[in-house]
Amino acid sequence: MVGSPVLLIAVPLLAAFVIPLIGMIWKELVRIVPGLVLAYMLVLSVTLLVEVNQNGTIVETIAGWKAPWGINLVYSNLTGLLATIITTLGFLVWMFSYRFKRNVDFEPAKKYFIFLMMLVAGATGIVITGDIFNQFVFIEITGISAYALTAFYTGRNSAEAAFKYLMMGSLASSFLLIAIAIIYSQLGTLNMAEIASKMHTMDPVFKVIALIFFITGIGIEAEIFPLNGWAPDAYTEAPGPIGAAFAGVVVKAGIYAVIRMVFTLFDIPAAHDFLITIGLITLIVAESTALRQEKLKRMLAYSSIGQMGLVLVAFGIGTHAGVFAALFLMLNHAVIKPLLFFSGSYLVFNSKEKRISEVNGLGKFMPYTAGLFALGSFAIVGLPPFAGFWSKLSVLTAAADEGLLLVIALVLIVSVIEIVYYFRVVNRIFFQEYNKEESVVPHKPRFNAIIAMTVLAILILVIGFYPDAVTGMLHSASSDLLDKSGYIDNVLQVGQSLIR
Amino acid sequence: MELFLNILGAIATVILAFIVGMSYGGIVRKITARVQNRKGPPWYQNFIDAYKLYSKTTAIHHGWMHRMGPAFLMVSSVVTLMFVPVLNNGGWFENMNFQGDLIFLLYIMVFGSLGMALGAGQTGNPNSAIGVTRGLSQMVGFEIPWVMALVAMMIQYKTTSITGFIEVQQESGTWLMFSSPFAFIAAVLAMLGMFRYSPFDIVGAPSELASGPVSENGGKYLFTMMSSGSIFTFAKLTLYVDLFMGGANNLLVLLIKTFALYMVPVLYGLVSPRYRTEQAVRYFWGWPLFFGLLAIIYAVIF
Amino acid sequence: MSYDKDSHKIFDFIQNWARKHSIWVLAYGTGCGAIEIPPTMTSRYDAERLGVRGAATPRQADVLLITGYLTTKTLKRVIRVYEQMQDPKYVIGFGSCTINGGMYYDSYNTIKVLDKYLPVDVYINGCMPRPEAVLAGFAKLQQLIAEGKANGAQKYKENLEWYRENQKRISPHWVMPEYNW
Amino acid sequence: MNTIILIFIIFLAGAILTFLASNIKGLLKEVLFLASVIVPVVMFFTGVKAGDSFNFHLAGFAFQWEITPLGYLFALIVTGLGVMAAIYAVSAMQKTKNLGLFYFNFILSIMSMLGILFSRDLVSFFIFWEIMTWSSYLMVVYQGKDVQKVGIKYFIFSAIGAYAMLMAIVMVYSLTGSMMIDKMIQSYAGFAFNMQIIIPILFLIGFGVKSAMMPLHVWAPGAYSHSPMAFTSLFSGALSKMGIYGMVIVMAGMIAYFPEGHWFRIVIAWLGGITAVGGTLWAIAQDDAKKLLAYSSVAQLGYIIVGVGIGTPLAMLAALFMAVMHALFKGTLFMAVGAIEKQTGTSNFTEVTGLIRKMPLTFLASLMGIIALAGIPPLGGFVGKWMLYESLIGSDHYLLVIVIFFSSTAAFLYCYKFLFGFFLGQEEKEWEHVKEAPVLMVIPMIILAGGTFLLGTFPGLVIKPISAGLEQLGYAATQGKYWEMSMLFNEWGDQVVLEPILYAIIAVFAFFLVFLLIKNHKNTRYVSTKDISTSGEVPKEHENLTFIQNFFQPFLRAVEPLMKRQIDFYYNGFGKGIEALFDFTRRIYTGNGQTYALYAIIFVVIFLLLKTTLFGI
Repeated sequence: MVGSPVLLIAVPLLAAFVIPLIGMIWKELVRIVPGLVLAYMLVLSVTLLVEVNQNGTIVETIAGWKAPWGINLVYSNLTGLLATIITTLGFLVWMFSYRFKRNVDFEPAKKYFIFLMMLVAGATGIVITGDIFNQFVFIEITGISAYALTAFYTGRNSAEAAFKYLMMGSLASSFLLIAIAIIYSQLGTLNMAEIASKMHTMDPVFKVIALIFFITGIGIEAEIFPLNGWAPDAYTEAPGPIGAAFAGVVVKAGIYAVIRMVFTLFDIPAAHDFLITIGLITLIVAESTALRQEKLKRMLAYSSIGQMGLVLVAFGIGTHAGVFAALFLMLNHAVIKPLLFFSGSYLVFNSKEKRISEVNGLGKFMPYTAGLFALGSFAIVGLPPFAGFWSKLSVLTAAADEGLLLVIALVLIVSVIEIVYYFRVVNRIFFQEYNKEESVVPHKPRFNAIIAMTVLAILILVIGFYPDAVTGMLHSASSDLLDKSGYIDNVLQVGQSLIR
Repeated sequence: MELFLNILGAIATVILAFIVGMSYGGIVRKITARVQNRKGPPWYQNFIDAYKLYSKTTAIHHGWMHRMGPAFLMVSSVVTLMFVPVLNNGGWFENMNFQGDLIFLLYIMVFGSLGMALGAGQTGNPNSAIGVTRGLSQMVGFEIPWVMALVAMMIQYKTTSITGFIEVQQESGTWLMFSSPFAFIAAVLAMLGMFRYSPFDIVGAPSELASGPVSENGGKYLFTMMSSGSIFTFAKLTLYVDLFMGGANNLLVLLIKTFALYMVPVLYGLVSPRYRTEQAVRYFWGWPLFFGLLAIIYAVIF
Repeated sequence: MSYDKDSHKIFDFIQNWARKHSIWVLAYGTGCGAIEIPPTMTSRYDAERLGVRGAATPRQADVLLITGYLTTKTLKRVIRVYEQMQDPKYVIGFGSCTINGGMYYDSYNTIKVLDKYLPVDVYINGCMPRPEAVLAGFAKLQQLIAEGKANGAQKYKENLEWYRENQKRISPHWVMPEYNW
Repeated sequence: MNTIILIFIIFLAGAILTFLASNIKGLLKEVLFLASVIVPVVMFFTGVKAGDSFNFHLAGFAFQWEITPLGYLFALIVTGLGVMAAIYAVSAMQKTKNLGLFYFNFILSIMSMLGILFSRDLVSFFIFWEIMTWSSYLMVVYQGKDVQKVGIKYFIFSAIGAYAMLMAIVMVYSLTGSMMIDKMIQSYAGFAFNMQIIIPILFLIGFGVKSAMMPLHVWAPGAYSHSPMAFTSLFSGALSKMGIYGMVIVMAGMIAYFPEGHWFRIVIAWLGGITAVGGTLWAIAQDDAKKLLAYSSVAQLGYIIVGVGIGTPLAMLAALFMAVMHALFKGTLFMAVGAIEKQTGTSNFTEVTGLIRKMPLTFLASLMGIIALAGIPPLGGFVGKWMLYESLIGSDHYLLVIVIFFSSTAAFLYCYKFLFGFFLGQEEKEWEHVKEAPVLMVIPMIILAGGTFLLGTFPGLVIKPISAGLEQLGYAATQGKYWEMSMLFNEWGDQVVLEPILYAIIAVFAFFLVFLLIKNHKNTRYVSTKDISTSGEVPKEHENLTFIQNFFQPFLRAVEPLMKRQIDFYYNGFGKGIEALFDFTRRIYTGNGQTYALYAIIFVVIFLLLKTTLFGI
């Protein structure tokens, strides 16, 4: 027993407050301690996941208050998986950004790691909490740290991006609050399980209104079109590793919140079709927009949005295969997109404009980083034998099972667009002449960054060559999501089933 | 023994073809002269020319391909001849024809020109290359109606062998030029290009290309080409006679038929100026093509 | 002809007979005499009945017909053409200009005596010689061939140095391939 | 351990090791490269026989790798040409930068092609297909010229094809619940009618792209001419055959359903015919040897598609025979171009002429390749063409015969252009220093050219494996005596088919050659190409009299109406339109926070207004 799920939230939050203090002892500790914390979280989440796999869902009550009265944390196959993804990525982001820029001095580093801690804590909280208001709080924590991180490079553009993000985030909060208020006024409870069990008693009109406000609110975090206007700016202006964290951590948490609403809380079947529609629109708009981007990170951001659209489509299919595919996509996206952001941020490290045209011929100078970027591109467009292929194939087979041929066709057409813009970049990196003076040697990645990227690359290859390494986990996670009554039982009968 | 006889027959066929082809060439010169109100050379003038060319020294060559070019041409002619049954009743002059030899012939007939073209190419003479490109272009032109005619015949009579066609004609008693007239017209129009008389003499074109592909060849090379051309002429004429005019039971009939057929391109040429290459190519894709299509439609319907 | 040293007499006879009756002419037609060639070849006089016929390139030709005056500028070309012809080959000097310069006897840029530069087998006199004269010239050439006396090419080969010297005097910048057969 | 999986492991390990060793000086990487190509091939020939299989499960899909007779046939092409091209590549690619990438992709291409041929399930088929695509794509962009234009075009078309195929695959999966090819073929007859049409069409798009079928061929000229020639021989010779292989498999599935002469088959056959004509005409217009051969490949694949489309046993036989032949002669020709490019630095006809005496062996190989390509007897190309004509006439496709004949006659034009442009014509002082290509480059060419000769004389050598493959597809009508279907063979039986003709040709040829030589060999001497009849003028050293510019201009003028419309033009227009459209969608993201907030509000309002319609409440 390493610890309980609550530590996944408590430790990083604590660390966030402690970091300034220990910075007074030794400046380097500011960089080291977050790593230790994240490593601990990683170990903890993995251990718990293994345990959940063997013994079933862990429901943790805070301060002895049983559900539905108290706040509780649910660490199931699904939430555990997502939490593990989040902590893993958090750890890798830390490793990558340990002295990401050599000249970053003590003060920004302190801020950076404080907010990173809060970001990870918030995201983990969104995923494992069992209380709807609590989730709102965690969304706020995540959001605030994300705004701050967006504005990390103090400049006009960063500030603007952060402000947009903040504005949209506030909007999201208001909508969420309205939704929560509606639900509380109708059902008198904030516990997700209890809401789910009582949902059929709710007035349908209020139910739908609540759902719409929920989806709008969380959709802003989950980058649903057209609520994702903040995302490209934020991804572009935030530091590279933070872009990776957004793509791997924040969005995943947002998506989780959406599907928890749709699958567990609300019993509206039409919501699935809604997910497919909105997912497809997100996918098409984002990918077609990505095709016309001139900045590398912005392109990656739109690609990320598109991927999330695809995830929503897969969830919208609603079958076990669909959910499995969606989770697989999320997992792969969480592995691949950070790799792209990591390597991409080194490719455009020295350039001010971060334009795609500036990566010409960099493969000659930084073959390893560029190679990893190419690997990530190959993987994300779904070329076998890399990770992305299997998730794409799962999505397609899941859709085919339901006879959604139009969806398949659209997804495949969009994939072609995806190929175009990724391969444009890969071509430029490797097969075009370096167009700057030879004296301007690009910035070489540091050792820790290389390790972080290599880990991700290895994961891509492992999943690509042996997808069975993760499919078991994903299958149990998707059963977990679809098992609504099981969730309700687990949480509400916590006294009887599990003594914790 | 049988093999020996076959070889003997083959040699006899070649000699016959050589003599007939050369004589036809001489007669054509005579006829041309008469049409132009001249006396003209004697009918055996081509033999004299051939012998003179043979007796000339051939002191130079431009490399191996150049040397082998005429040989390629000769091979093509002789092999073509080998596959054309000269007389109906078989025997010595039937040689090597087999079921489906028409397609084979189509290809072997081009083989020589290509080999010759390679030889001409190695001389490095620009005129030769220009002549070759013209010849190949024109070939693409006339092969289309020619093949259409053949395909129409194949459809109509369900055989791809020349002897098959002869048998068909012997059984029915009518010449195929009457029972499938459109195919015959298409084939004859294609023949105009095949024999390269005016207006399709764009390959040699003495006044502009200095005789084109052969411009670097004199003496024995030219002799080989000349005799292979004669053999080829005879082979082609015999092929036409076999296909459309019921073949021939004896040599005399063969000579009459082939000569009559030969007069078509010759007389047409006498009254025509020369085409430009693209005009020549397009010519074959006009009326000849139309007749070829008619032939196929006719064959499919009947 | 006595080119082929190992050939027999009867063979020679046939060869010469064939050569006599098949004369392929390469007409060097920039002199004013070229105008007399068409009537010679076409229906009025019909040289083809004698076996005389035009050739397109020197490789195929037997006779080089120099029709009239030869300028110093074109001499080089004519020599080149002659040297490219295959044995047996003959040269016919056509018109007075090839004999002694004719009306151009005092011209600074024509050559006067063709025989100094090329071995002429038959001269056809006249300015211009009429087609009848041309035919007579061909008949003379045929006669010489039949007798084996039209051996200008051999003469050229034997006295090549002398011919070259004369030729180089006219064309000072002499860049020609060697003549060695 | 199963030999099949071992082959793949060795390929993969070899690829990675070669890639890692590429920076080490010395011959290590070459040795590794050759070993990792040759060892698995040897294992394939010694340790594997038709019928061996390897099964496993991955990611919920059943995988089955099995060696079928048809796969074995195509594997012969892939391995044979692969080894030759590998040997050639070692010599040809010397002193090239970034060799590791080249070797890596080369090995992966061969591996993936073998994988395609072994796959009996659609998932691994698709996986290997995609590996093949991206490894060949990396080869196309390898030299870094025009990567954005050519490379992206290749990959877009490949992706369109692959995804069309993927769509068909998942449709098959949803209909049958299985990814097995055999299952698909068995249950095909039970599909709904629209599925019976859509699925083959989608497959056809996928395979059509790889086999450069009109109108999906536009990537081919650029891709073939931009990849290193050492790879292009494999690219055009073997890789494009994978499309044919796939088509054959799909056709086999449809064979039970579509009767002969069904419109679907005729459409495919006509697409092949149009491909053949278009490819040929465009090949004639090219001035670059690589482009010429690329278009020629398109045309040749058109013939094969015609055969597959017709789908009678004889037509299939012809198509497969031509596939083998095409691998042989097109491999030879691309290698020859590579050799010339290596020795002279250019592959443009207008720049290099008169190499025949400098590179006689290359010329010999090219000559044989060209004769085989043109389909002139006695080399192997003729046998394939013959069978194709016979099958077309036999199945009443008369107009197709004309089309094919037109194309193959017009092919003489570019055949001649190829030989003339490089080898014949004036010998230039500029190319005086040119030497024959290195021996390692010449040997593969000669071997492949010899292959065309062998198959022309003894077509039975490949007709046996082909007929075995056809029997697997369900053409059991003639009890294994496939040669009896064609009139060409039944005269002489299966082994010695064209021998008498060949002997006759050789005899006559030899006779006249001897005649020409013995009579005057003493007196005949070589004169240079400057010594030609040019109206008495002596060409100067620097004067190039070769006629090569606008070589077939009169012909092209004659066929101008056919060539006026280029399909490329429409694709480019479509691409531009799409980009413009996307530029419009891009403007949705205005970059203005207020707009984004407005979007959110509108989003809510719309859904609140439409809640009844959307959610049914």
